[in-house]
Amino acid sequence: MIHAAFLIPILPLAGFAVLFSLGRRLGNPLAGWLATAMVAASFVVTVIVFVALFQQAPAHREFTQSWFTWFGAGRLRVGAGILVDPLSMTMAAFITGVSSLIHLYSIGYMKHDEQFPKFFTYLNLFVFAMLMLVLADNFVLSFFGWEGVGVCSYFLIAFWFERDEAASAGKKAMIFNRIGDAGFLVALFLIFERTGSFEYTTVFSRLGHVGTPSLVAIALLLFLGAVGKSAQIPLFPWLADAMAGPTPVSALIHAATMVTAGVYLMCRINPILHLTPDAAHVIAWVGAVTAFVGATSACAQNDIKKVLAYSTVSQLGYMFLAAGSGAYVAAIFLMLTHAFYKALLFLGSGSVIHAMDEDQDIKNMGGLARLMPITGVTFLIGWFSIAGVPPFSGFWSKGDVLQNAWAVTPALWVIGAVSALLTAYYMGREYFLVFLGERRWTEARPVADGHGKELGHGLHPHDPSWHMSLPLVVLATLAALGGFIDLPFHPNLVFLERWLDPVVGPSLLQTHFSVGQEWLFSVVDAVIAVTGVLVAASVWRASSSRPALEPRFLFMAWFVDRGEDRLVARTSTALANFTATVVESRIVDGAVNGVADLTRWSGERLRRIQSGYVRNYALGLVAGLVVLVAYVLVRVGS
Amino acid sequence: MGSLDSYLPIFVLFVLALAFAGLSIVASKLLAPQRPTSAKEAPYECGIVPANEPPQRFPVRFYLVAMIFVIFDIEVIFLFPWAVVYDQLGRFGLVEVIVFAAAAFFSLLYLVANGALDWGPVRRVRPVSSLQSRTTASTVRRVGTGSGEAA
Amino acid sequence: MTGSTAILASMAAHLLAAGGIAMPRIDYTAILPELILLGGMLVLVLVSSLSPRPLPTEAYATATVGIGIASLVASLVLWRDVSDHGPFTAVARAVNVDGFGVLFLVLVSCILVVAPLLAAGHLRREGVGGCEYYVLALISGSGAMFMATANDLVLIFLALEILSIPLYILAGFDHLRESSGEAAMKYFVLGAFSSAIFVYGIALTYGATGSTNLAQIAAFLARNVVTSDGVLLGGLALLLVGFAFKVAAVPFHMWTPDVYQGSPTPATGFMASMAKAGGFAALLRVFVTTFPTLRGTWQPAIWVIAVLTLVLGAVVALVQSDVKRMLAYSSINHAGFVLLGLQAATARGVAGSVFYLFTYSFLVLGSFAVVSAVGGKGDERHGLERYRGLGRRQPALAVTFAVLLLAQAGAPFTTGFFAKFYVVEAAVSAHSYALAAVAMGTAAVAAFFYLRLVFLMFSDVGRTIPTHEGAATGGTPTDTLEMPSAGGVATLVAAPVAALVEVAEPDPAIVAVSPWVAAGLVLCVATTLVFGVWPQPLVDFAHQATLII
Amino acid sequence: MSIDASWYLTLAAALFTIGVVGLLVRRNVLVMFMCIELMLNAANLTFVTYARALDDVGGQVAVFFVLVVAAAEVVVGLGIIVAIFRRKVGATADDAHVMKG
Repeated sequence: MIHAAFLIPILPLAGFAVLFSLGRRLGNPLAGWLATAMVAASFVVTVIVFVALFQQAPAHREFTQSWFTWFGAGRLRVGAGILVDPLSMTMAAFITGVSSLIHLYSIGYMKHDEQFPKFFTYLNLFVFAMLMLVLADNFVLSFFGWEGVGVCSYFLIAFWFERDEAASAGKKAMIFNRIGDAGFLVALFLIFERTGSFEYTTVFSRLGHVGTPSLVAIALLLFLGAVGKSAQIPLFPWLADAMAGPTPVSALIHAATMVTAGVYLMCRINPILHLTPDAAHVIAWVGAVTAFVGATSACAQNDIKKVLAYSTVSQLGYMFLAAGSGAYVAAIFLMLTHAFYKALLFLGSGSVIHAMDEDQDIKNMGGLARLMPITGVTFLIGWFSIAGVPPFSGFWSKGDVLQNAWAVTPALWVIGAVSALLTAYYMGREYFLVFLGERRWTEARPVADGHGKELGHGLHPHDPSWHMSLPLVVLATLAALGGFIDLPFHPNLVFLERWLDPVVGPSLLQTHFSVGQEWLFSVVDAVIAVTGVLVAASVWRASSSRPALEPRFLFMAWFVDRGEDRLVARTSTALANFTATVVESRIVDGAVNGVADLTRWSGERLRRIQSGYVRNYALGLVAGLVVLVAYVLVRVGS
Repeated sequence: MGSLDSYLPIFVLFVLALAFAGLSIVASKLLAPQRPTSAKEAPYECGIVPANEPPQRFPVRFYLVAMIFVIFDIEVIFLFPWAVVYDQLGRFGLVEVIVFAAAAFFSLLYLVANGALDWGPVRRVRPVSSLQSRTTASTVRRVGTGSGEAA
Repeated sequence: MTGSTAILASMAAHLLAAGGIAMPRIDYTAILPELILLGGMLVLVLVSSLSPRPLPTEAYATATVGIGIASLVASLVLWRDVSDHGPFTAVARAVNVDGFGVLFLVLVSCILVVAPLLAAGHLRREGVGGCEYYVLALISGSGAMFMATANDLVLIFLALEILSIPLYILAGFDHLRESSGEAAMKYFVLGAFSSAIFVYGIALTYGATGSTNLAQIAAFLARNVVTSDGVLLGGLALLLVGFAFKVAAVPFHMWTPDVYQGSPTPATGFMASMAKAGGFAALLRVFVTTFPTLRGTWQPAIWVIAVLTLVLGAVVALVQSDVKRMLAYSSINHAGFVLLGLQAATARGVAGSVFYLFTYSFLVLGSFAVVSAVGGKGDERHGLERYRGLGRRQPALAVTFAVLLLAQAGAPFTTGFFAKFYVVEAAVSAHSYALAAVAMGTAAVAAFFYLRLVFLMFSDVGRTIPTHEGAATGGTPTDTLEMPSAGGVATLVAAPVAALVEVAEPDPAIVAVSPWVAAGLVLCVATTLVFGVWPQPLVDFAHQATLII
Repeated sequence: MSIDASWYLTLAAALFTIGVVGLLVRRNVLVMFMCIELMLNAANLTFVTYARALDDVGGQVAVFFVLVVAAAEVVVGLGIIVAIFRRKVGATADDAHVMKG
């Protein structure tokens, strides 16, 4: 059954092909159903392959399925094939699973959009690219998927490109990602140069022959790629802006899947990181700082989605903290649970936005829990999960991360723990402002929709249709129970760790805590989470405005965006201006124009040879002939 | 020197022919009376006074037939060597030459069907796209197999 | 007639080789693809002669596509034969059935499948339907096949003529246009001239080596060290002129722009792909496998010709304002790239050239088909300005053209990129660094004029062309995309075709695209993109072909 | 005196050159075409000469093919010329230069 693995990416691709050519004809909602069916079918195949893989002995849980040689030249051979191992199948399973739910949700969410089929076309293409990224058996194919998800992300952020903010957010995402991609690309060249191969298994088997400086360079360059894609410091501002895209996109791409690609990459190259502890430390520290910055920024946001965006940045930071600490299982564990609860929170916020007629300001909400019970309850579960309240999933996964951070250095643990407290707090703030407290909206007030049109009717918030509710419920269940796939306390309960062991086992940093210590960590985590929740409750239960707690520098996310704008963007603009006015126009332009003019001039000259007279053409032919024969005869003579 | 010997009869024949032609002209100049009249100066046209000037250009049809002649004429080149060794080639040669003839015949059929061989002052080569009047029967008739109706 | 000469050629070549009259044995399966084309051609002639009323041009197009597919199948069977049992010679060693030759059989068959589709619409529009275009194309195709498989200089000459003479007629095919006649005259006079030079070259080579059989010539040259025989080298020079004329290499290219511009557009596309395929096939075989010992002499000559071809093609294309003429110069530039592989004279170089020809054939066929459609009735509106705003009027057509042009420019994810990559790589690995650099430079220049056309198509000015201001465009882009074809669209393949089809010309600015042309274009674009993303099968094909030599 | 192969070869070369030069200097398409025929026949003469010198029948057979090809070219050439001259009376090759550049 493992051989069916090729179907996993092919099905969404087929969906894309059909939608691309016939999408408009299928229309609304058939196009959406087709897309959903394709991804769901892919999920089914994934589960089948997953089970088949599970039935193998742990040592034999690695299969390479080579499809064909993609292209080659000289000793370079780039194949297209997939690597089926516990890591890739875990990724594939949650990607297809979460994607199926979000596709289903989108059928309802995008119901009134004119570009309905196009949305699903992109969505299917995205799933295909994402699956290629995680399933590829070599770096180049992964990079293909990496670029593919980037492009889809660009298309989908800028989906409503008539809105300025969406269009510029799309561009911003593209630019930030390109910076990271450049690192990835250079890393690719280095890898090939040093190992002569692109295939994961071959590359990892030849690491012994590669010097440490090269390995550090490769690791850090790949990490640069991950920083761009996964919105880490300093390349995170794009993620907040990316919220201009449709909410299902935020849920799928900018929370559950694409942004975790960087974490996946770090886990995939664990043999390299294992050999380069210094690079790993850099990763861990960047992750920790990002976790803190993201969490603090989330505390002061008023846009329901931006809170979640910064929260995602923060959570991704945790994942890198884990990967950098050598705790790849913890990273993957957090990635999975995060996918569940963050997708849940985003979809919930989407329902709220729908209900509030496109208003996203949490200061204008309140008291929705009673009107939207399903959304309210599932959002609550999401909040508890992310906050780390036991026994919800976040408690287990974040606990795992923090514990491993402690093993590296307690300083990392402190940063992580503070961020965890903040996490519980800012999500509480959001929950209270949106679902509880007084209604700060009026039913009668005329509301403007996203296009600035005045809508006549008032607000009647209610739970959405079943397409949208069902994914909420499923995700809430997963968010609540997802933590049980990897419980501490007893070696028999660490299911995920044992499952991933063949891939990351040799590189795992072995930390041995006694059961007592494990309990201690758990209790501390629980206390932190509950404290955060309680603080949020005490502050935000009754009031909706506490300027002291929402400082401007946090609202502006530590001014990173503006700082980068000033420092990098303006400097480079100035430099570019200088180049444009002085270097470009005087020197480069001069040269280029000179060459262009010369080319054009010689073209004009040469075309005159073409007189139109057949005799002249024959003369040209004879002239060539004479020169040739003369040359030959000279050679004979010599 | 031996190789030139074989050319001697040809050379002799050549000289004889030249001598005879030259001799005839010279003899006629010398012997014939020279009394020109306008009737005698006129171009010879079977004794009839020319009614009008000959047309300056030949109709296209003329060239067409000439071209068709050339191409069918040259096909015969291949029949000569074939005929020489016909016996040795046996059935293989027969098959090949039938294929050859069939190809040539199909070409002829095409020409006939498109009216390339319709000779006459009025009719023109019809454009390929306006062959409304053509039928199987008419083509067969032109080829001449249905000789009964040909008249 | 020409067909039968080809058959007889093999017969006589046998006599020639045997010296006496031995019972000739002809392996008909070895030349089955050619026989299919010629037989099919004869059937078309017969049917058109005897049919009670003129058949629609589409009927002939369908038949030709069928014949092309049949010969494709036969070629592939031969390919399997060759891969399993190795190459062999047939028909008294006049025909070489090896991977290299069979690959070109496949290519020619493919061209004959695509070209009729692309021509049908044009022929109907211009009122020159009938069997002639297809019959001539089939004869020409068989000539190209014989050129690629010929193992005898005399057969190469015959094949060259069988390839060329129908092309002369195709150039002058549209008797209503003056430029068509002019093109035919120029092509014919210069073509016949170069053929005469070529055949004189054969005669000299024959005199110097005592044979016209390529294998025997090679064997003779291997036995005797002939580096300073004036007759032989002179013959070689004349042969090179003949080939260089056929493939439009500078300075033997001068017919190209005029002929490409004047010929009916589908004929241009056909001759560009077919003449280059046939010409280069024979050129590569003769120079690389027959005269390797004289490499020291001909490689520098090819080097110079390649540089001239690359530069002149790109530079003069830059200043053209007529799209057909621009594409003609660009085809000269492409010929220069193919020469890169020949100059390298290595297995890798030949494989690169073969790959280039394979991909280029589809690009040029498709490009000229688009030009034909845009040219409109009369086939005369080929100015650059005509393309302004095409992306808005007919997005599907514009995107198709853009893909084909970008591929010609060598953009990644198209076959054009890998084609250029492999020949340049071959040149580099043969240490022809300067030549590779020149090639890259001209590719940059060439990219400019391709991109200019692409930008022009998608520039926003002028939803209608100036002369028809105020007239409704007959559809926004989405309307055009949605225009259904008559038969209804059910399959994946049919959808892009339907997107391209433009049934009538509701507005003068909208050009008609028949379903036939649309299908052909989809084939061209599909090959370009599929093998552009996944070139390996084609690369392997080309490499195998070359290694089997 | 002895007439060996080189005489014929020289004659052929001369004929060939006359053909080339003729094509370059004449404007009448028909005459240009005759020059091409001259070149083809020069090649034929070369073939026959070498065939005799090498005592090989192959060269003579080649002449057959060249003759046939020449005939085919004549026909196509005449066809094209006729097609052009129906449009323009008394045209020369130089009249056809609409396309240039």
